[in-house]
Amino acid sequence: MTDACVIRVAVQSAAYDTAAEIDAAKAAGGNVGAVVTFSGVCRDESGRLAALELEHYPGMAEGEIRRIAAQAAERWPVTSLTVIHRHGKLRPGEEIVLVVAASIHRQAAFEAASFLMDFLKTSAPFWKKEHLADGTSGAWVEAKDADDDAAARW
Amino acid sequence: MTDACVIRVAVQSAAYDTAAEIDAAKAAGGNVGAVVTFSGVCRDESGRLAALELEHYPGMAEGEIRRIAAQAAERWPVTSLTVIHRHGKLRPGEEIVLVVAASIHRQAAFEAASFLMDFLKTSAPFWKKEHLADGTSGAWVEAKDADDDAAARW
Amino acid sequence: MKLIYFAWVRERIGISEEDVELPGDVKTAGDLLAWLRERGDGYAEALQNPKVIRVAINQEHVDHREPIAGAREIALFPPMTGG
Amino acid sequence: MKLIYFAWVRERIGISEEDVELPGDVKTAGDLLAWLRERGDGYAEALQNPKVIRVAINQEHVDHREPIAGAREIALFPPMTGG
Repeated sequence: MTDACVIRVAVQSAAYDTAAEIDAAKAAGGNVGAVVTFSGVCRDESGRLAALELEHYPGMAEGEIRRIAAQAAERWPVTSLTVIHRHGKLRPGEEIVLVVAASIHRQAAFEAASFLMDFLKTSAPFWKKEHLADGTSGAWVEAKDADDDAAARW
Repeated sequence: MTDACVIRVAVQSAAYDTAAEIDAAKAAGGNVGAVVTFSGVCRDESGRLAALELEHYPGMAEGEIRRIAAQAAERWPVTSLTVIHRHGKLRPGEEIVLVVAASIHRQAAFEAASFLMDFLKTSAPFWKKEHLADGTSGAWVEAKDADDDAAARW
Repeated sequence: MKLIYFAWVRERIGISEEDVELPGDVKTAGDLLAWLRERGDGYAEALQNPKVIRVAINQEHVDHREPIAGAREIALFPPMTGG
Repeated sequence: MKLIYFAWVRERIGISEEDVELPGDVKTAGDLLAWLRERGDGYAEALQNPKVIRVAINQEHVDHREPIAGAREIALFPPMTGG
């Protein structure tokens, strides 16, 4: 099923246009009946955070996301998969990552998007550092066991 | 968890603005970290269809969707749920339904959105009639056993 | 009592709604379907297979065994295909 | 051989990348971590718990037992927290 799936991956500091990405997924062809999007949003942790700073491994980040997307395209009959992951300093409310999965059927779109997010969390080379609301530099966010568990269920 | 969840339901013929609905979900508050959207798109069935005509039961359609959304808000820690379902004649590529689920965690947002779609399919009073590309009026779309199975898994 | 029909139930019966006076022995939604089937060919065609007819009383889904006494509006329609 | 560090591994070592000449007995990614730990306090602090250090050779995740011969670049970093 990989042949028929259009995969688009971008790692960038700029914001993206979710509506334009949904339109592109519909226009990519393949008799699209369902489009699922996931947007990851920077939280303020009840006012504790001023920003998150996203560090990434250029080259490997794109390559690893593309590898995960190709796996999803093998497992589900998706017509297109889009992943845009931002880096740099992001303030609460700003979006960190967008996944768009399009398919003829809703279940495939939901599962492919959920799969992509679980593996982005555990294998795409990005790291988050906290900047605190009091102006100091906080800790690096620790990886969660729950994320490993989520990836393991696939 | 229902208290904290903002539920918005609309049944309308007009198109909607997905990006604006995502922004509203983020602005509805509650420390949003994840927004999942589902867009149902009118397919052309390999060129066979000119349009789908959506009939609905006014009043009950809104009430039933609101009831399903309230159930989802009981089961998952979602901060907001939005469902917009269109009626009338929709051409291939046009969107039929939008679900937006926002939560602090991605899994809750994915599951609430998927649950909502499964129950919209099987219990919201809407019916689709096909209009064929050759200008004739086609059949009413038949309900799928697969949709009942999907709803039963919850 | 107000009856409302949707989709191919509406098309086969030929009207979208009507007011009816029900005899006293029509007590449940299932009784209503059986009674309507005797009203004419369109009704008989629309309701020939009661298993696929869904019933809503006052805009809530109900079982065919549900009593209809006091209902404000009863809707009959095929399985739903929205979403 | 080019070594690249990220996140708190980079901060503790104090540089983001360097070129090193490895002795012949450093054959695996695990050997590399042990060798680096001897290079100074920053390295020792960054790599004190090898279990949490992830290794990529030529931009692909590898096990600590992976041979490093012929690698173009080796990256060391903490567990990822993107998405």
